[in-house]
Amino acid sequence: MTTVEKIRFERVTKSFAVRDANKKGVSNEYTAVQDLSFTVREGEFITLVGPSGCGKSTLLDLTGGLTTPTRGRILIDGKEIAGPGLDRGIVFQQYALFPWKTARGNIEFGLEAKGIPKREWKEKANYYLNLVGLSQFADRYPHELSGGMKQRIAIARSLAFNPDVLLMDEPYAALDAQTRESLQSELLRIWKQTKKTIIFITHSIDEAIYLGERVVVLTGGPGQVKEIVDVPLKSRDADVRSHPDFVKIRQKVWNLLHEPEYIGANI
Amino acid sequence: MTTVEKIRFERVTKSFAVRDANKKGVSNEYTAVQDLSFTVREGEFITLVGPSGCGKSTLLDLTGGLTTPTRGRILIDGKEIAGPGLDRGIVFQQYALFPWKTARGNIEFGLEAKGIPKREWKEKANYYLNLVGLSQFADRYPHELSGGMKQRIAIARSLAFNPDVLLMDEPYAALDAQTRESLQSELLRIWKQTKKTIIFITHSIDEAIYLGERVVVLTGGPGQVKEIVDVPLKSRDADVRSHPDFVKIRQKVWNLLHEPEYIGANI
Amino acid sequence: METVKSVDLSINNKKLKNIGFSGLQKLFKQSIVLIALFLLWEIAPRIGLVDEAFFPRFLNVLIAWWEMVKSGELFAHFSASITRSIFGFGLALLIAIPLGLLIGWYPLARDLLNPVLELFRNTAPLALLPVFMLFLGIDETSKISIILFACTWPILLNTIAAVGSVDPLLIKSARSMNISSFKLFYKVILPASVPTMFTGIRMAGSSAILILIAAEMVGAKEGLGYLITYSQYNFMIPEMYAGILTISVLGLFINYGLLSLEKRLSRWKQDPTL
Amino acid sequence: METVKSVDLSINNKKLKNIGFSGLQKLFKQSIVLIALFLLWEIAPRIGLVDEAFFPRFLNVLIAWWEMVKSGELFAHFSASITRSIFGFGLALLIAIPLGLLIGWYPLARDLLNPVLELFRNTAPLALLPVFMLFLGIDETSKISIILFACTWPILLNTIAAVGSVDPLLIKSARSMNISSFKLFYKVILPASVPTMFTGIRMAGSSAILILIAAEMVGAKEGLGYLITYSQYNFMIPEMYAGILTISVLGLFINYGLLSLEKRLSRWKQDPTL
Amino acid sequence: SSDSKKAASNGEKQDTVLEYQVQAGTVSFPELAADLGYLGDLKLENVSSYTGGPESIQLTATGETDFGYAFNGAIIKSYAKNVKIKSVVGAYGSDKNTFVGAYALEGSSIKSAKDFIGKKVGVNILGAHFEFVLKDYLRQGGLTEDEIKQVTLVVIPMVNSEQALRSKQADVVLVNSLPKELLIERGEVVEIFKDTDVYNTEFTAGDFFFSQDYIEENPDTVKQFTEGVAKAIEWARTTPREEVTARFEKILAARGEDKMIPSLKYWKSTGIAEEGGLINDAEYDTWIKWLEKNGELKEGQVKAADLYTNEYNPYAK
Ligand SMILES: Nc1ncnc2c1ncn2[C@@H]1O[C@H](COP(=O)(O)OP(=O)(O)OP(=O)(O)O)[C@@H](O)[C@H]1O
Ligand SMILES: Nc1ncnc2c1ncn2[C@@H]1O[C@H](COP(=O)(O)OP(=O)(O)OP(=O)(O)O)[C@@H](O)[C@H]1O
Ligand SMILES: [Mg+2]
Ligand SMILES: [Mg+2]
Repeated sequence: MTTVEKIRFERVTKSFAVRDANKKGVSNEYTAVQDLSFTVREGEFITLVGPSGCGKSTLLDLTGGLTTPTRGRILIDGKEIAGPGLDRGIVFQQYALFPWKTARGNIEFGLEAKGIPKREWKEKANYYLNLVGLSQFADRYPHELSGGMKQRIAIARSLAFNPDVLLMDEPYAALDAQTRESLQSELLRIWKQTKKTIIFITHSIDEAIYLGERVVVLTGGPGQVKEIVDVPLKSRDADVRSHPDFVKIRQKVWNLLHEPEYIGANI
Repeated sequence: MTTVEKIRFERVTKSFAVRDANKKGVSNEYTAVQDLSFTVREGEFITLVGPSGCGKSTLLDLTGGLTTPTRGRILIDGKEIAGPGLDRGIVFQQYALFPWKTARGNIEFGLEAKGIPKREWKEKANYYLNLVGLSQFADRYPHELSGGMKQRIAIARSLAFNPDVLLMDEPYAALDAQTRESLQSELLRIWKQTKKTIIFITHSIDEAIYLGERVVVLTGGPGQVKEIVDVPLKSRDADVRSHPDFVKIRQKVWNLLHEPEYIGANI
Repeated sequence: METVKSVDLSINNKKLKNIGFSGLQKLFKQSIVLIALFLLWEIAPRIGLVDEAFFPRFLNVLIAWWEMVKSGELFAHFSASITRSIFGFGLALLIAIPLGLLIGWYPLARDLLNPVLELFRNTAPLALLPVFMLFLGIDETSKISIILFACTWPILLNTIAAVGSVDPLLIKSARSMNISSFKLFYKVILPASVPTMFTGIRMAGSSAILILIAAEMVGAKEGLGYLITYSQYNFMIPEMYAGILTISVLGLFINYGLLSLEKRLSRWKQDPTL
Repeated sequence: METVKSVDLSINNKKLKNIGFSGLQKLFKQSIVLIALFLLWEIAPRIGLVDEAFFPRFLNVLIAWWEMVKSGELFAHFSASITRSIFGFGLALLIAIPLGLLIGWYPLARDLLNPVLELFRNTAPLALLPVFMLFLGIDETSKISIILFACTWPILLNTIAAVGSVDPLLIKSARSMNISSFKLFYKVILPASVPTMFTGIRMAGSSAILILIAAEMVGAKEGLGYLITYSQYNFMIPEMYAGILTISVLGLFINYGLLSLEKRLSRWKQDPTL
Repeated sequence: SSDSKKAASNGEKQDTVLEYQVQAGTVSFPELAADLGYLGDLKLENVSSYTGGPESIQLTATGETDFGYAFNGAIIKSYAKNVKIKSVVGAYGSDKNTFVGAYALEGSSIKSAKDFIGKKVGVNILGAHFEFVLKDYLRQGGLTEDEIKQVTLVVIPMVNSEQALRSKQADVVLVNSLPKELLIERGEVVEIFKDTDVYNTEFTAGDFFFSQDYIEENPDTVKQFTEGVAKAIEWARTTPREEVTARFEKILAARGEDKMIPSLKYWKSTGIAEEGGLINDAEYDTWIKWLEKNGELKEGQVKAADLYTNEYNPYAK
């Protein structure tokens, strides 16, 4: 494992202007994430957990260069992020497939954006379609696919895009247990092979621990880092989940997420 | 527990016309669910699990009266479904909030559709906003909410709509563990109080067993009932999950979902 | 645990100042090309690029305009025209929006009405002048009808298109709540269609003004269209341009009015360029 | 484990038959109102509802039309007009679509260009006839320019609106892949905008034909617009209506052509009425 | 007014309010007659502005207006198409001061009919007065029909004629009235021919008409009107020019058209050939023959006598 720093969040704050419900025309500032700092090492698989609305997706947008922080900065390879780049790829929480392109077309869109020569598209698209188990659905338009299928196409697109840094926003939320497990191990395999840096958002504590080398636990309202939990698991077989270390870490994360400051935060 | 039959699926088949990828202008028939039969008792909480793309959402659309079966029929209270009705409410897999209405406006839309007098809207909306922990976000438009928040508004809307039969398509998929648990118990409380009939789709085996009185396991390609698993749990405290009965049932459902016929079906 | 904090006054003040400055900057940006155009208009006849007899200087047009304003003549024409336009436009709204929703929604209505409507839509109002005169005479009815005729198509077409581009999931969602067809139109399709529909409405707003020239060719005694034709036929070229300019500026105001109405109605929209 | 099974031939045959019958039914529905209209047109002058001298029977119009077809006269006018229209329309497409994308996307372009464009948009082509003549002469250039002028606005406005209604998430998604602005237009905004843009294009298609009457009022020797004005001035009323009808039907065909093109381009769309 | 249709048959009083179209910037003879008090108890009511002969014919024939006026050629064509109107008195025409002229820029190579071959000539409307004159001029100049076809006629509204000529978009333009005077005033043009030369006579070119129904139902009104107009024409023909334009000035001012008063200086004469605007066969026959030759009318399809009546004109012998 290398210790070269890949991404550094430096006191990142992001605020949105929202209308005041009572006074017309007035806008207030709503802070989604505040003074958030942590670093991600090169080739690291980091998972992000936190309550709904704590700013995880916002953080991903910022890292992807789609919005800019209100205060603070984010560095990649020591350079401040200036916008989107070929080095980063995102799987959005809401899939974001192009409705006028078929499943295959959506994957090829990523390949084209990356500058892959056209003759390689078919083969590559087939490979990733097969990987997510949708070879038979290559020529369907998004509205003809089920929720989980759409999500898998979005995953396939981002994998085919083959970025240095993969940013994934609850990519497996709409998948059944089996597909999920199978794609989890695929992702781990790809990660080990290509040594990508991956930031992975999930609501499943099990998934966070199973996949991540470290789990970043965020607090809500506004989002801040509560603790970063190391996951010193050597193996990642399917039955690692019943390993005592795993159970211990799960309990720890669970506790962190259930600490009093959350109580009443959202529910 | 009553044994009056509420919903009956009678050899329900649903096919879609899809373009042939190779031959232009030709369409093939794609069967999403086939010859599906089972019944739901009045006041029953039934959960649906099955691999991605097996036709769960399609089944919900059919029950909601939004599409009609290609063959077979669905009876509610002994009458064939003719279209949508005030007796059924749906939480869609993709939230389906109206972007031009605020969180509160979306809930009130449901109240209005139900024919609740206007003066009661505010109070009712507040109640359900509070229930899903979003009182502070009442005046935000959907695009200003996080994924989980949108989903919670959709849940609040359907609860406020207060239908006899509640059809929920992975309603908790985008929620963090804690919010999820809390909404699970809320839903159980409401169910016990109002004796609604609930059909609940989920990918979480735990959730399916924790909530459902029976778990319907579907096979994929095309969707058919594989087995209906009874969940004879008396209590539903949070720690029921470690109860040996629970663990046994979980293993059973897990096994059903991992049986060979699935292998290669989607992955 | 909320951080919805009101921005304090000092910041507000700063913002206000910012708006003052950036507002000025925006105004400058918005008017620069316009000013250049008017300058060109002033200069072209001066340096003999065009014959001043046919294309008067901008200033002379303004003078002629001001004379007509002072004499009250312009106002008389203006009010005659605007009354006709508003009637025609208003009727077009009342007819075209429901019709568009109907056609966009019900295949039967589409099958029945589309061919006739398309045939009419593709018939020039100018060519129909004699027909309007024949059936409706030469008084207000025929003028308002021509305006109505011209305004109908952009609204109709855009309404049909708007209905077609509503997110099917939203319709599904509303239908699942068993709301009536009317409510579905009124509560879902209409708001979802606002942006597209307004494009048609704005285009119709312009048409309502532009068609005046044709409409007031039919037996008019006053109105801006009459003023323009009258001036032209009597070689009062600056007056003619003053009339044209008045119509253009009037159209501009109507457009901005409709734009700000649209903005109000689609406040909920997310800026796609964000 | 897939059930993508080809529907066998017998079903296809059944479908074909079905289409034959339902197609007939549809044709009937589509033409019934149209036929009623033409019947009314035939009957109204017959029973003296209108003066036949100014509003000839439909059959007489058809006869006049057929005479002009036989003599080749109509074709000459037709081809003159269609050439002009296609040029003007084509140029408008080339200009208005990129301009609309630009304005819809870049606030600076919007601020700079909007006022001038709005001013021009609100200026009647009919009023501009003399100006076009002055600057562009009375030959083809000025006629094509007027058509271009009239066609530009619907395309422009609808393109701007279309850009504004693209789902922001899609733009975000494409931008996250770091594609160039040009590609973003070409690959995302354009396809997402097709339905709304086509409404404008269809409206422009009609304009291209409708404005002929104005464009061919000056300096024309042939063309359908010329035919109509000429016939009108010379009391060849059936010929005039034949000309108007030709323009309308031509517009109709163009419209259906554009519609089917749109359908091809937006095959991916889900029917919202489903 | 239009609801007067049944007045006569019911034995009620005939129409006394005549609806008509005002031609902006111009004073027509009925207006002059009214101002001079020649119309008696008849009132004129302006319902809209005059935009052309064909429209005026339609409006009068369909009862929207009570009387109108148009080029005699247009009246012939409309009659041939079953439009039931009848001319009663002259409206405008050409004489030595008021005429239709053809102009080219100074230094133009066009001097005679032969020079027109291959050139572009602007006329206001095809198939009307200007085209008739031009073709007759060319025929008289010895051009064959084939050669005439090589003269390109383009439609240029008269308001744009000067512009088209000066910017060399047309080689020759035909104009009359105000556009002609302005063109001449600004100079650098030469006159090639005028219509009075082509026909070698002064002639009335357009007449006032009523619909046949109207005449039938309101014969007294028509008589009263025609008398008044005829007297007004005679007054304008015989009164010194300054006095006539002063009267016009007053009428325009009363109509609120002060702005048009300066252009009255271009008014030269009535252009009406016959005493009291009497109509004669020749004024129609010229155009009937022209149309017959051109194949637009069948031989004998329209006879001049059917088109007009001098019955109400006091100057008729
Ligand atoms: N455009 C916006 N305008 C105003 N507020 C916004 C906007 N986008 C996000 N927010 C707010 O910022 C906060 C964080 O949102 P974000 O989407 O990052 O949450 P999240 O952690 O991804 O939640 P979830 O797990 O539910 O997806 C939320 O409270 C949300 O309401
Ligand atoms: N409109 C349509 N046209 C064609 N095929 C469709 C259409 N809608 C759904 N399908 C197909 O029907 C099958 C079932 O879809 P459905 O959405 O019901 O799955 P699901 O069980 O809800 O899956 P998920 O868990 O991924 O949401 C899928 O294979 C899908 O591709
Ligand atoms: Mg999120
Ligand atoms: Mg689903």
